[in-house]
Amino acid sequence: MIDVRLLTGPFIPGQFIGPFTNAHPGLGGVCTFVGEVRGEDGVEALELSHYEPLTLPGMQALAQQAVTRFGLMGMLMLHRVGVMRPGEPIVCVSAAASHRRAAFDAVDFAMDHLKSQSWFWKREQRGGEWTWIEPRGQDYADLARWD
Amino acid sequence: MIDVRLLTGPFIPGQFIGPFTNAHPGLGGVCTFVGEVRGEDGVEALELSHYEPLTLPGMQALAQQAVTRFGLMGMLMLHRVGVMRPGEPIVCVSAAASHRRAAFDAVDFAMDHLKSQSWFWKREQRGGEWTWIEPRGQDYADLARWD
Amino acid sequence: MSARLVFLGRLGDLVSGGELAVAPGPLADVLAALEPQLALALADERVRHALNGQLLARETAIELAAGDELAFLPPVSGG
Amino acid sequence: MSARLVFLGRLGDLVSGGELAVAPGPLADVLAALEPQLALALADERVRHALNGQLLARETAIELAAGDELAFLPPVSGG
Repeated sequence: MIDVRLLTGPFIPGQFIGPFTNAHPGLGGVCTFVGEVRGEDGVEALELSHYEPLTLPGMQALAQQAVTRFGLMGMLMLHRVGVMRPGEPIVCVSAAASHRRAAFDAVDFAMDHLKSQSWFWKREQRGGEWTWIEPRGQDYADLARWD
Repeated sequence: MIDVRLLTGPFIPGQFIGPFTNAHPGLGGVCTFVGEVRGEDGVEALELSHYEPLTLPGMQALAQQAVTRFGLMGMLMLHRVGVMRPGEPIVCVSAAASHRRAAFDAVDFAMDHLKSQSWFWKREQRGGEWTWIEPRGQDYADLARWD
Repeated sequence: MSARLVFLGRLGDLVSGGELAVAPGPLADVLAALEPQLALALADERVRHALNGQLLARETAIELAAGDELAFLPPVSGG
Repeated sequence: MSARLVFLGRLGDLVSGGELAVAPGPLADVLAALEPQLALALADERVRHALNGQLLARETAIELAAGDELAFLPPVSGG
């Protein structure tokens, strides 16, 4: 099962992960990563924008690619858009597989691609001022691991 | 926060992961692995035995080691003992960290050590017959990655 | 009937509302008719294009027809 | 008063209840007094020992006193 969603409001990862796990009887393991908005360095809010015609289709293609490449039973991929406060989940990726290694690698793969090859633009608010975030060189290096 | 438990009955990982996550305001990400009993090859049940004086203290030391090595904010480590049926969770490890890579590596590290260097003994029931499971060569190879 | 330019990410800050209606034609002509500062930002080689929701290969020659939507996509930063 | 041997994992199948009360003394003497098949399984070099809940380094000379608990730990298989 591939379940990919863009969410416009706060969400609780467990409410998606539980049903996702239960949808795959016979699985060996589920690896999950949840990323949250960090409040460090005085960040007051974070805004993610997307481009409707590309963002969700791109995520669906990425999830399908991960399922095929790592032989998964399923992948859950949730991503917030809009304005978020520190402590709110931004992203949740789960992979269900027969074996642990495949589940781990698939989530790692998906996260690297979500970070630097999916159609999201991020800006942060500090002291009332919004600043756009550029991708870091490290993000491209992470991505290159999968070539 | 380090939360390490041996559980003698079925558990729902989300009931532990939610509070664990909430206990670490300011985290950047949480990586979680949940392993379940596979029902493949006619496995009817699985039994994990442990040795009280060593098993839980060994897990606590392992979690502390992971927290130190990867600079985690916290680690959750749950392991079932006793008789389990296919579909039941055996193990759940979560790492909370400022950054994704540390969280991933810490869970990977902990799982490799739980599998081949913690005080558990596993047997499987097929057709009413119990068979002890030996560690696989692959498990030792996985462990050697961390030396 | 005009074509529509859509500006994503930091490019959206350069134009009120993040969108602009323009006269159809080759992209070079469209850009030449914009404010120089905006045209310069859009000409950044890292900016990708999507025409009517389809991502275009880099260096594709773009000709806007009436009703087209051309999106300007600066480098992404998700996750 | 006797000492107690505790058998984990597959070793537990060799003795009813997985435990045995034995006369104190050096481990070699204790093993010599057991059934040969059990003694052989316990002598496997992969079997580790814990004395009163403390894991012993390999090759430690073991002398059982009255009331001691000696656990025999075969290779583990968790997760």
